[in-house]
Amino acid sequence: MTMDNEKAKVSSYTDYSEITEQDLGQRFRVISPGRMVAKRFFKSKLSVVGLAMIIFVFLFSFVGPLIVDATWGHGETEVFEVPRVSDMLTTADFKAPDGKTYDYYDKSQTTILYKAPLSGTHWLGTDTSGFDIFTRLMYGGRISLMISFIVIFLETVIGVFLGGLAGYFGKWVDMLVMRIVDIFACLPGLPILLVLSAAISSIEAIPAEHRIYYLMAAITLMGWTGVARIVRGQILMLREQEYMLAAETTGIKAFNRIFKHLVPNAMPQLIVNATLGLGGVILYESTLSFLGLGVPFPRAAWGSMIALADPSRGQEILANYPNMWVPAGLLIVITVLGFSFIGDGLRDAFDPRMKR
Amino acid sequence: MWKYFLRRIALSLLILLGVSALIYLLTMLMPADYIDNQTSAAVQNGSMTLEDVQRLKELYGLADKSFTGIVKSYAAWLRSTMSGDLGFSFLYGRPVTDVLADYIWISFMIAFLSYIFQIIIGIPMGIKAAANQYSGYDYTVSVFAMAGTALPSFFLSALLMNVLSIKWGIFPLQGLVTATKIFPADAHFQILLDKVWHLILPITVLTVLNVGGTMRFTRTNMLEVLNSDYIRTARAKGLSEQVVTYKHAFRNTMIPLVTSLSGMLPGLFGGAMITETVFAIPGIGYMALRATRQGDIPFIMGYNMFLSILTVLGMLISDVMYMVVDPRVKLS
Amino acid sequence: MGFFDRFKVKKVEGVDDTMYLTLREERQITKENTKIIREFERQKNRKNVKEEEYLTQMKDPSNVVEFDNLHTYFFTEIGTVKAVNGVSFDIPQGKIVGVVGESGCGKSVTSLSLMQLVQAPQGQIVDGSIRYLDSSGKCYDIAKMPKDKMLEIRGKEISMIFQEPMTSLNPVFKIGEQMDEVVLLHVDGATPESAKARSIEMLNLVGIADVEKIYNNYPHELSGGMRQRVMIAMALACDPRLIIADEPTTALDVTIQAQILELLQNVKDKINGSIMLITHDLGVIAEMADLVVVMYAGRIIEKGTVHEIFKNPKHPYTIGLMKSKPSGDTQDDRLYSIKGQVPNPINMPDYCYFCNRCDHAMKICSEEYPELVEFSPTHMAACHLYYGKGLLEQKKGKE
Amino acid sequence: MAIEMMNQNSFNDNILEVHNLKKYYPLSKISLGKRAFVKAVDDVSFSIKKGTTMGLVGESGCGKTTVGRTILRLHDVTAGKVIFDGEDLATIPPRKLRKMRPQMQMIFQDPYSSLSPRLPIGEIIGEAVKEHKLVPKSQYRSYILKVMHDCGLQPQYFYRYPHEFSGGQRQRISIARAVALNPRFIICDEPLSALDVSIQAQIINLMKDLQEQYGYTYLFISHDLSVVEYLSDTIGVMYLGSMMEIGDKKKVFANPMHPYTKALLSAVPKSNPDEKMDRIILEGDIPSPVNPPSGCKFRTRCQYAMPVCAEKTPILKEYEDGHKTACHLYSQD
Repeated sequence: MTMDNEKAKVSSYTDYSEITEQDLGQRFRVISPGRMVAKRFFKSKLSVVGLAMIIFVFLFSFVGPLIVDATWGHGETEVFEVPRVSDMLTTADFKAPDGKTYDYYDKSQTTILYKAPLSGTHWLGTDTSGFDIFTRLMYGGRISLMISFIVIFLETVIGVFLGGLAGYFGKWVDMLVMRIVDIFACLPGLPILLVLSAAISSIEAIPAEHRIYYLMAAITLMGWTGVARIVRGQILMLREQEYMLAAETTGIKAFNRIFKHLVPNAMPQLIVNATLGLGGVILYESTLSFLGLGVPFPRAAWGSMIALADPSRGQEILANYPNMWVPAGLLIVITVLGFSFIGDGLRDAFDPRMKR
Repeated sequence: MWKYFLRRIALSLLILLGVSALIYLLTMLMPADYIDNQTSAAVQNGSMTLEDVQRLKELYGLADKSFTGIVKSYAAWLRSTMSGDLGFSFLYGRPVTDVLADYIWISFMIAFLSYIFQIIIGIPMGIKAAANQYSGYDYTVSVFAMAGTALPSFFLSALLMNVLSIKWGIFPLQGLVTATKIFPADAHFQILLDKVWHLILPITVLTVLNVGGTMRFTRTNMLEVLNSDYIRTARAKGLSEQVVTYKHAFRNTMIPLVTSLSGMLPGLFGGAMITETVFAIPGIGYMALRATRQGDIPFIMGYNMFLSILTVLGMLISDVMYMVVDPRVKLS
Repeated sequence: MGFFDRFKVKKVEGVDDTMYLTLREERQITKENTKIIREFERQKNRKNVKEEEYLTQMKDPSNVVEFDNLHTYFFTEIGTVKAVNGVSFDIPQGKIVGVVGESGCGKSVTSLSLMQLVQAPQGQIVDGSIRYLDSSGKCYDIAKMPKDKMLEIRGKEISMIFQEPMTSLNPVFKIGEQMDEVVLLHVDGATPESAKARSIEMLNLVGIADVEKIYNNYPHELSGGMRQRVMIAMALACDPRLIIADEPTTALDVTIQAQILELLQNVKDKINGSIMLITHDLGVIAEMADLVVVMYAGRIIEKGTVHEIFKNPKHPYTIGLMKSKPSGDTQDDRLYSIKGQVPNPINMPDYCYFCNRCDHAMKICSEEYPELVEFSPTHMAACHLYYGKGLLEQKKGKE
Repeated sequence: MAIEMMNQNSFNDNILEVHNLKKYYPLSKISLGKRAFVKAVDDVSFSIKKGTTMGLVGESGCGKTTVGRTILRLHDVTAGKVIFDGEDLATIPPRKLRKMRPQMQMIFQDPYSSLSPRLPIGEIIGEAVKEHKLVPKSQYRSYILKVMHDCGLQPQYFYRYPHEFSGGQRQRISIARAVALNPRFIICDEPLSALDVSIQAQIINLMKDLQEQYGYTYLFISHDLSVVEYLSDTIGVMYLGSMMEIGDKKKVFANPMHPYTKALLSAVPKSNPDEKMDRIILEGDIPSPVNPPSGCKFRTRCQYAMPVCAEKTPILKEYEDGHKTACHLYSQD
């Protein structure tokens, strides 16, 4: 059926009940706002790169372990004792009886079970505890991604609820909620998190494997205020939009006004904010792990893998074993950067006004 | 005008009150025997008596967990905090305020220098990126800025240490002074030089981490300004692109910039916890992290209160600066 | 209907068709645009361009500006917008030329082209020339002029007043600073004192009462009408030969509009310059202009003296525009209305742009674009209705 | 007393009566002394007859938009009565108000922000029809299509989204949304100001056609005098929140009484180059509604201002049949 015929057919109707869905074009794809956003998103190279980075990290962290397990049978906390002979060189100064100072070298050989170099079965070698680094990177990614998504989800739920209350009811509710937001926003984030983590790990009633949930709760507690502010601002802004007024004049119920008009139009901001927030949570989590206050040993976390390089524990790993800590750091950077690229791309795609 | 200030200050005090209550509550989550465990060493070596420990518990609401007990001990704690007494650190064996006063300056030095670098590098880069939107320069700078904000501080520190300290040996690894060197007591300049040499890496790390934010902020605001009508007017007057960008546009971008940058100032006293720790610089952040690990409750609470005060102060300053910089804000 | 048909995007008449571009198509366009834009920018940014390159001769020395076949395009990601597509008209010395048209017809872009203020890099003058006769008798082609040379003309010889008085003044500088700046920039040997004296003189000229106070005020302290007066004073500061007023009263209330229009009239008499008045309001044009240019979709469809246009309009669009404005005299039951929509500026056809909205459309109208038909030495319209049979055949014969 | 008289009239054919409507906004800024208000609408009264159009003109900040929104209770009323269909909308409980909503509709100014970008056209128009169950489910779609046809929208637009349409078509969609509820009274808040001249005429005609077909009553708010003159039967002129002159359109235009109306009428540029009339150019700017002049609000710009104008607020009085004005130039007794 050609376009012209179709048009003629539709416009010749006088009885509108005879117009079919097909005539209206419903069975064709309609250019919905979502599609426009997707198009703009994929047009930007950076956002595509970001997406690729995040997909990579996801596959690496969630599919990777399955493959590694199937191929070599490596697990997260499996200890591999890879014996190898290594030269040990010791130097020292000593004062000889003749009064001169001599340098003293001693060469000996020892057998090391851990810190295996890169090999076919241990692509990135093993670490000081004999864990396979490559496998642990995957499990570390799982934890990081999981924590960040759950935390952002919780922050969004709390933020939307409280910000929504403030924005929708205004007056004293707004006053009260916003002061609470102010108070939480003034808490020093990292120090308080450290205190909380320390408290969590010192409370014996909390089993080690549950600590992570408390940790998530703690990070959420520090982060929800941003969402609440955004939601409140969005509601105040959208409420002035004429389509909200129109919904009111046409007598749409408050419930529908909120969920069909307000929420969908406030979503873009929330999605962008959440995407950008994911990276932030990953940084928080890895910092805590770095300080040994995050995911408890022997569970793998990117932060604690980097902590091996902490010079306060000796320079050996920092200097000689970059395979133990550099990949974890790179993965953090890739993940956080990926989320920033996607967030930025989404923001431009949702709101093309800023682009000229 | 004064009325506005008074209101603003009253609000800040209210927020601080809320923050203090919250910090107090969070500390109370700790188990009751926590202090016993943490102070056992101090008690054993005789630097604390059991009475001291009991007083500590009372002050921090760990002794009497009934509601009235908590309220009472909170009131007592608040009273002493307000009078400037942040408590007695059992880790450092001195009043918290003394410890803060001793170690704050080195932290401030590091933070302030990196803040200056952040401004002198970030702002011009942001302006240039905005003036050439979508150019190669813009993309490169933006990607690097984002990469900077994506780097965990400890990872960047480790990378720099690995290359610059260990491989090339240009900079010292950790600490504030070279332990192996002994300077004559009057060689102030050499001592200073030695310290500066130790501070270069931490300052670099902080600058790299923060410069991206400043740059992006400048760029976004500059873009907004460059799109406005008065910039077209300025061009229509026959002003050169230099004058348009650096006088007409930048003066407007200054408003949000000054507002946010001045708000950061008090925070500079707070110290950079992770960076100081990794480089073992005895700053306030380093001390605080040690205290946290050791469960030195008085120090932790004092430090957190101090940080909150700095944050509130920052908000106040940025509010005031906004009124100073933007001629449109005139309060009757 | 096949299974895959449902995934097709269906085009619907009356709906913006630039929406249907696929990602690949848009990428392709962007790629081509980048190439084109780079070439233009390279051309514009050359240093030390010889004066001969942009020196030219006026067709008629009594004109200040002659637009000759000007084409200004915008290379956007959804296609090339031919915002100004072959515009030719003259601005005589001491006259007010009104340019009228609906939004997106290219009237503003024409004026911005004259100032070299088209939003670069997307917007570029791709063809044609804008001849400008400066006060020393030299004639320049602004379309070819390098950027640095243009700075001497902007604000001094040609100045501009914009639509939005609320946002056209820089909010962080005092009125005085912004006014002095122009004088200091363009008047040789101007001192801060002489600049201030000049600014005050100008503020007096535009009828501002409390001059000293206004001089020290910030823009936000003034009302819209007041700011527009300041803009006018600023435009007058260097005795320009031409003032471009781009919708100067659109954002103002009617009573304030009356004040500003009267002021513009008075000012023109005092400075003996020309004014290019851009507006969509036929009433303003009738009141102010000597010559009128009617634009539609980037082209001139009719031009003439104000009497010719308002008493004897020729183009169906001009006629329709006048009839569709309700006035006290026309109390018919129904208002005349031009059917359809303003065309999408991308992918314009190569026949008459107005043809699908025109009541008199003929077959030829959808075949080729009409050239201007002369009714008098000043009055011309681009419409097939007025091609005598002979004219048309003559033209065919030539090809 | 005036109210009582009006109430008697309400038995006949007035669809809407507004009595002494006031809408003050408290200023959020802190100012010394007592709380300051923006008196957006300050004691405005008028009535509209069934099936007619009342035009409300005035310059920016005169409160004409606020009048419209307050009538529909989009904002709360500070004081006064809005009698629609025998009910006082100013005090009606929310539940009842929602039930009455379809009866009175509004067409908004900005065609871009008045349509939710995330709903297809059919849904935008039909949402409230569904919600109020105005037509049986089986006829819902054909009803919407008929409304769309009435408003000059093709059926194929049903599943399209607003971003695909131009300003004129969006305004048609906006009108269709109002019309679909089968209202009796429609407030048009500057529906033309964002449109091109050639599109304005189409919308004017559409509105006129719909009125003829369905007998709507319009309150047409605009700053464009020629459009108001063309469309309305009665006309009200507002200045700084107060009604300056109100009356039959022909009378107001033929014989404007208030100096402000006179100036307003003469300020409109005429599309006739020969007709260079003497126009009254008002001095100065519109004062701020936060701190309006005492007495007659127009006196600061009025060329006939007298001492009494600063002292007493003139009362809106009828001087000829159906033509009222508030000015001290005319006898106030």
